[in-house]
Amino acid sequence: MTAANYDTARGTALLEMMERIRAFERQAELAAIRDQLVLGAIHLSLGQEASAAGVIAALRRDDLLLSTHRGHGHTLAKGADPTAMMAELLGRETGCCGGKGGSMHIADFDVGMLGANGVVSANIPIGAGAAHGIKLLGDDRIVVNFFGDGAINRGPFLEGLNWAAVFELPVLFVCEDNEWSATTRTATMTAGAGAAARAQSLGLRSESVDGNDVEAVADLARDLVDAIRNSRQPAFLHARTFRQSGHTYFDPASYRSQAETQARIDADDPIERQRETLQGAGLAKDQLDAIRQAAEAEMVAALEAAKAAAFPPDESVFADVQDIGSPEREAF
Amino acid sequence: MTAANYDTARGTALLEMMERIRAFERQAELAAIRDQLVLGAIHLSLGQEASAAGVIAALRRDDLLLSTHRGHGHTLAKGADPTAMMAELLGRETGCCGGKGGSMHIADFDVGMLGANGVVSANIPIGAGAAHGIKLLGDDRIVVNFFGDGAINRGPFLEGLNWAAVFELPVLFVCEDNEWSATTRTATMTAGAGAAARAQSLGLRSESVDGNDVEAVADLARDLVDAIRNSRQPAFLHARTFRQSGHTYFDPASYRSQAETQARIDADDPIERQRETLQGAGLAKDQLDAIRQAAEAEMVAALEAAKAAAFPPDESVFADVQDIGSPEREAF
Amino acid sequence: MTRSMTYAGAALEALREAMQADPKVWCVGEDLGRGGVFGQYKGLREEFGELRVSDAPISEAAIMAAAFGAAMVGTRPVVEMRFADFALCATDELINQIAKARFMFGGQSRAPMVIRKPMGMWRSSAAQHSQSLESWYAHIPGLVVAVPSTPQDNYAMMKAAIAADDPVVYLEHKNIWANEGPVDPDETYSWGTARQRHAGSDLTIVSWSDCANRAELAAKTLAAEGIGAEVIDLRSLWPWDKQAVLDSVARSGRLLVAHESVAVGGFGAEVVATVCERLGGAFKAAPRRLGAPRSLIPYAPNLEDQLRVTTDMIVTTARELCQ
Amino acid sequence: MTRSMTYAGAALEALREAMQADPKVWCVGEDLGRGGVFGQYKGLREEFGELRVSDAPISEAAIMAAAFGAAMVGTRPVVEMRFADFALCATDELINQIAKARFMFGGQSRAPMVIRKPMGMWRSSAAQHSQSLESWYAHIPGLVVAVPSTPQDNYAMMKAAIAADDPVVYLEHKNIWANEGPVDPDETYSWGTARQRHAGSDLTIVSWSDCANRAELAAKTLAAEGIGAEVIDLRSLWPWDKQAVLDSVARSGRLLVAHESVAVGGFGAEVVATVCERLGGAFKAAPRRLGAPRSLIPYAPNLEDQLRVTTDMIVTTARELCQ
Ligand SMILES: Cc1ncc(C[n+]2csc(CCOP(=O)(O)OP(=O)(O)O)c2C)c(N)n1
Ligand SMILES: Cc1ncc(C[n+]2csc(CCOP(=O)(O)OP(=O)(O)O)c2C)c(N)n1
Ligand SMILES: [Mg+2]
Ligand SMILES: [Mg+2]
Repeated sequence: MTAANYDTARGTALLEMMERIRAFERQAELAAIRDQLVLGAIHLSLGQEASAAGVIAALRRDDLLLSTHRGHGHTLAKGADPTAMMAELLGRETGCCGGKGGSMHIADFDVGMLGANGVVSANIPIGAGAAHGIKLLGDDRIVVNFFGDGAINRGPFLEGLNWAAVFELPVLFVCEDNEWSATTRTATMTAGAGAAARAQSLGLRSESVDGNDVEAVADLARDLVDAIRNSRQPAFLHARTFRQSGHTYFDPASYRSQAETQARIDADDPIERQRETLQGAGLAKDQLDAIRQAAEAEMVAALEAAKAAAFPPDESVFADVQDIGSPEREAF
Repeated sequence: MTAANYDTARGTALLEMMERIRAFERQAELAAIRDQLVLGAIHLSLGQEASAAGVIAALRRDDLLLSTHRGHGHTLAKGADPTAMMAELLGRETGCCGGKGGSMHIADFDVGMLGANGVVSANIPIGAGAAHGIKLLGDDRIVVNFFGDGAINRGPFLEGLNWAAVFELPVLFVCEDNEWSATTRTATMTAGAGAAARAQSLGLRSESVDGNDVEAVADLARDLVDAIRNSRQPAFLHARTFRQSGHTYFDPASYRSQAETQARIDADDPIERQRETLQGAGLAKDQLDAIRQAAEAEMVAALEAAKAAAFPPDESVFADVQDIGSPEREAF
Repeated sequence: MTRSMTYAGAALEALREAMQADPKVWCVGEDLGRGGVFGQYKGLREEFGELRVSDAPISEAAIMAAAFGAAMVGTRPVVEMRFADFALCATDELINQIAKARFMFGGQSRAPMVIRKPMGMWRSSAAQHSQSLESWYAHIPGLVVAVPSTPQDNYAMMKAAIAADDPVVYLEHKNIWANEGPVDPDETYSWGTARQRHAGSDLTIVSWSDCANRAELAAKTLAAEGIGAEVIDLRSLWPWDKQAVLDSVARSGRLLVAHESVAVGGFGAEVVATVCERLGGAFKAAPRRLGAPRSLIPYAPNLEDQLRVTTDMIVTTARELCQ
Repeated sequence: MTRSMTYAGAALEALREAMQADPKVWCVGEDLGRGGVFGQYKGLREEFGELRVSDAPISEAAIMAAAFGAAMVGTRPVVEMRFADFALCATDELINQIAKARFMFGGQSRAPMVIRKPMGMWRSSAAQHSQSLESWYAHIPGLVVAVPSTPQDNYAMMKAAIAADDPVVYLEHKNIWANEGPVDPDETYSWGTARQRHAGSDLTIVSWSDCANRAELAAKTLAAEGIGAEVIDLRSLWPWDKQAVLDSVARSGRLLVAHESVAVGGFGAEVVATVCERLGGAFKAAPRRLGAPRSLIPYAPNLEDQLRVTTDMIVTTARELCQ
């Protein structure tokens, strides 16, 4: 049952974004497994779409975003073109990084997406620094900085959060807690009361949310983003979710019970939950299915376009290294 | 006024140790300034003697200790020979590290002192690791791991404490909070409620103490050390104190008010406080002065002996680098 | 008795035997309890338990530092860094602490550690998962640097690394985990001794890690053309087998060094410089290095290929040298 | 107009002028508000305020990373690492992030940063406060490496580093902060150009950083003996002035490279290897390197001296080369 003043337009938009993220990743998975066209590792965020969609819905286009190795959803939600993203996964010239980065380094500076990162936790202080830059430049943008539950055990978590709090920087840290760090249950290697408690001890306003409830995420994110934009103080959001897939697309996750995983998926999938919410708000199943079909069609087309694109020119491997002392083929 | 069951012997021993530490550092300062015999930087712990004396009094000789750049006090309290320590400061062959380490790398493995460290925060996870080794070996020793208030802003603080808690290691972390990080007031660069709150968020039992009250430190340390020895779980102690001197012996501390510093020293010197406590417990001023004189005499002799010692043989620079591929003078 | 093993399997077997022989040997790293990312620890958890085959939080600095602390009190850790690139998160720990402790403390401590860092280009892993930084570690006093290229060496050198009282930076190449080869457990390894991978007297090719495998292939091609290449696989970069290289170049008069890492500032420079210092102008041709251009490792496979030192390149350069 | 400045003062002046000219330039590091540990930032807090002359927590990783983040959004940070040794606490940030971002992101980002790392032996600072690791950075694609040796160069190169859109690892030598010399603010500097510190045609001495000052002194002594040494101060190691070195050695036929850092795997190897590759056997004598033995930097002054490359050693080796 949904409240009388329920915002159907927003709810629909959130579902659309989640469907697009999932459809993108399903196509990426096909590109990898069926087509064998993705050589590097890709990390899917199946089941975690709500935090990407919900948090980023609260941002302006000129706000900034940093992400992790599991960053397709964030990138798409920030407004990146799925064809350029897919082309990047396939290492093509038309990829958003010209085929040089791949999934783990996906970035689209035009929409304020400053990069995924292959090193766990590394983007935490970099994102704080982007906010530091904004403070120096004196404008009113803010930064959102995503990372996983495993990332809170590396030093940059502490250094980055302390930095943001000390310098009073406009950044929202979002810990997407999917319970897993590769093949390890994060809880077994993490002491204390968890991410939010750590953030609080570092002086940040710190909130937790059911990260599979996209409406709840969106509400809280709106509140936090407004507070950050006005106060220019950092905040922290702990979003509890679940990694439905293996760590990488080629990880069968044989270290955990398939039955339990399936039960979790059946009971608590963010997309199914939002479909129910919208049905409760009066949308017809057909309407919801149409959203899914549109998303799928978009991403099938993205994959087709990416496949048709050329590989980057060989010489581009010598471009964009540096201005001074740029490498040449005979440089050795 | 002291309680009826006051342990005069312990109180006297604590004063003796503090006097020895102070006398050692006064001689070290003379060696540096008057004699110009200490070339490298030394960091004095004047005013911080109580945490060294109080905590380490709770240890067994076979327990282990790690320290910082400001580590003379800890080393002495653990039982190191002041002559060998002074010789190390003077870079002599008889120094406890053969003249290779100096003040910032002082160590005496025979008494379980596994080293000062020139890199802030670096010893925190190393100390956790020493406790990890003890756990693997299966004996009942514990580790005490000292660091400053500035060290809680580096990543190894988080990683080391989480490590100790996750692996349930017998280690006591002691943050000696002297309010300063070199020329910077630590509070200006540290967010949140402080060291103890951070430790708590990482799952450690965490206590605070007036670090200039040596009896209070000793009481709490005894309690913590007993708990650690029995439970094999880590704990954290935040000892509030004050750095009476400059950061290094050649730092005039012109960035802070000399008057305020002096007022703090006059009001709250751990040695003066303990002298008062002991007078309250019935010891005569003469007895207390005799303790001081004995300490001074010991350290004057230590400096004299160190001065008389030879510099290490030149060839020792090629010793103790490594077994495999040990360097030779012609190795280049 | 000689058995066939993979490169990964040989190191696993060496580690298993070392753990059976000495209860002080243990290993630690992320995901080790499930066998490690590349299966290099498979079965060890079951055999030795979770204390001796320890998982770790994603805390590279603490993994390195804690293992060091445990080494100082007398255990013998094998430290898994997962990708050599991530080991950069523990650089202070390795360089400022582990490599220096014994010396700084005047010989009071030892750091008997094996620090495993899977290195090199592998399957479009891009700039943060592909690096070869062996020259960095060779430059750091206190460290031993192992760069095995075959199952045999990954067995014998792993055993030697675990037995060593020094910290050994142990760089396995990710691209050859599955390479099979004979392993004779009784073949001994002694640090700083190279292996001749191919005999020949027209030119000396020095290499290590996976590139040594390509150098051997190149030598076979060259032999068919009548060019005799002596291929020297250094196996360890510190110490390294100067004498084998000097003797070979003294015979052949021609030197080619080939490695996957960036040529500028690579260890190939050390080899060429050392030989030139010792042999002066006694060359039949100017020495040559083959290494990666000073660019970053890209994702797209065709771009990645631009940075590779291939068997063909070794053959071509060798031919040029012998003209 | 030429003025006399210290090495530290010259960089301070360059930084001040750059901050005056461009509000996007700022600096960050521990204790900067009080002028920095070596006084290299004296007066800047008073002139530019605490936002642009920022203190920092003891968080080297975050200092590096946050400055990088701020650089990506268009500011131009000057990052102070205090001692080059502590910069090892920020290695992932420098090597895996800063050096690679522009390339990995297909040219979308820039990291216009100056990363100051005071290096070298100074006053018995022992193993953790004395290192010279310039060869590491020269090996890393994406980085520019500056090693100024004089007040003039510390002025002009600091200006050039701040103006650069690349990350510049800026290695100042702690031992020469107080060295005085003339600074002509109009003398331009262009990356990868060496400075001839002494003319001569009997032998080429290549050096950089403080060692170049010793090489110049050595050349004066040698000149008095009738040995003409051309001293080439590289000033930057990436890019480096190959042409100047090759031209000089082509004339002199003798090469000596001298640097303070460890010889094994030092950048001297790159210089010698490059020259040998290009010039083959065209030497009058085998080239030589002078660098530290592969040992750790000790505390005792007499031990520290064992590792130094002194003016005398340069003179002696040069004489041997010219015999
Ligand atoms: C510094 C570092 N250590 C290890 C890895 C290997 N690794 C990649 S993802 C991952 C798990 C990360 O867990 P979490 O932060 O929870 O993110 P998730 O994968 O669950 O999204 C690990 C260990 C890495 N990329 N970087
Ligand atoms: C990683 C690192 N950064 C910076 C320094 C320089 N440094 C030496 S001591 C010090 C202040 C440390 O403050 P704190 O931890 O509170 O210890 P205290 O000096 O007050 O005892 C600094 C910044 C260092 N040694 N290591
Ligand atoms: Mg996770
Ligand atoms: Mg302090």
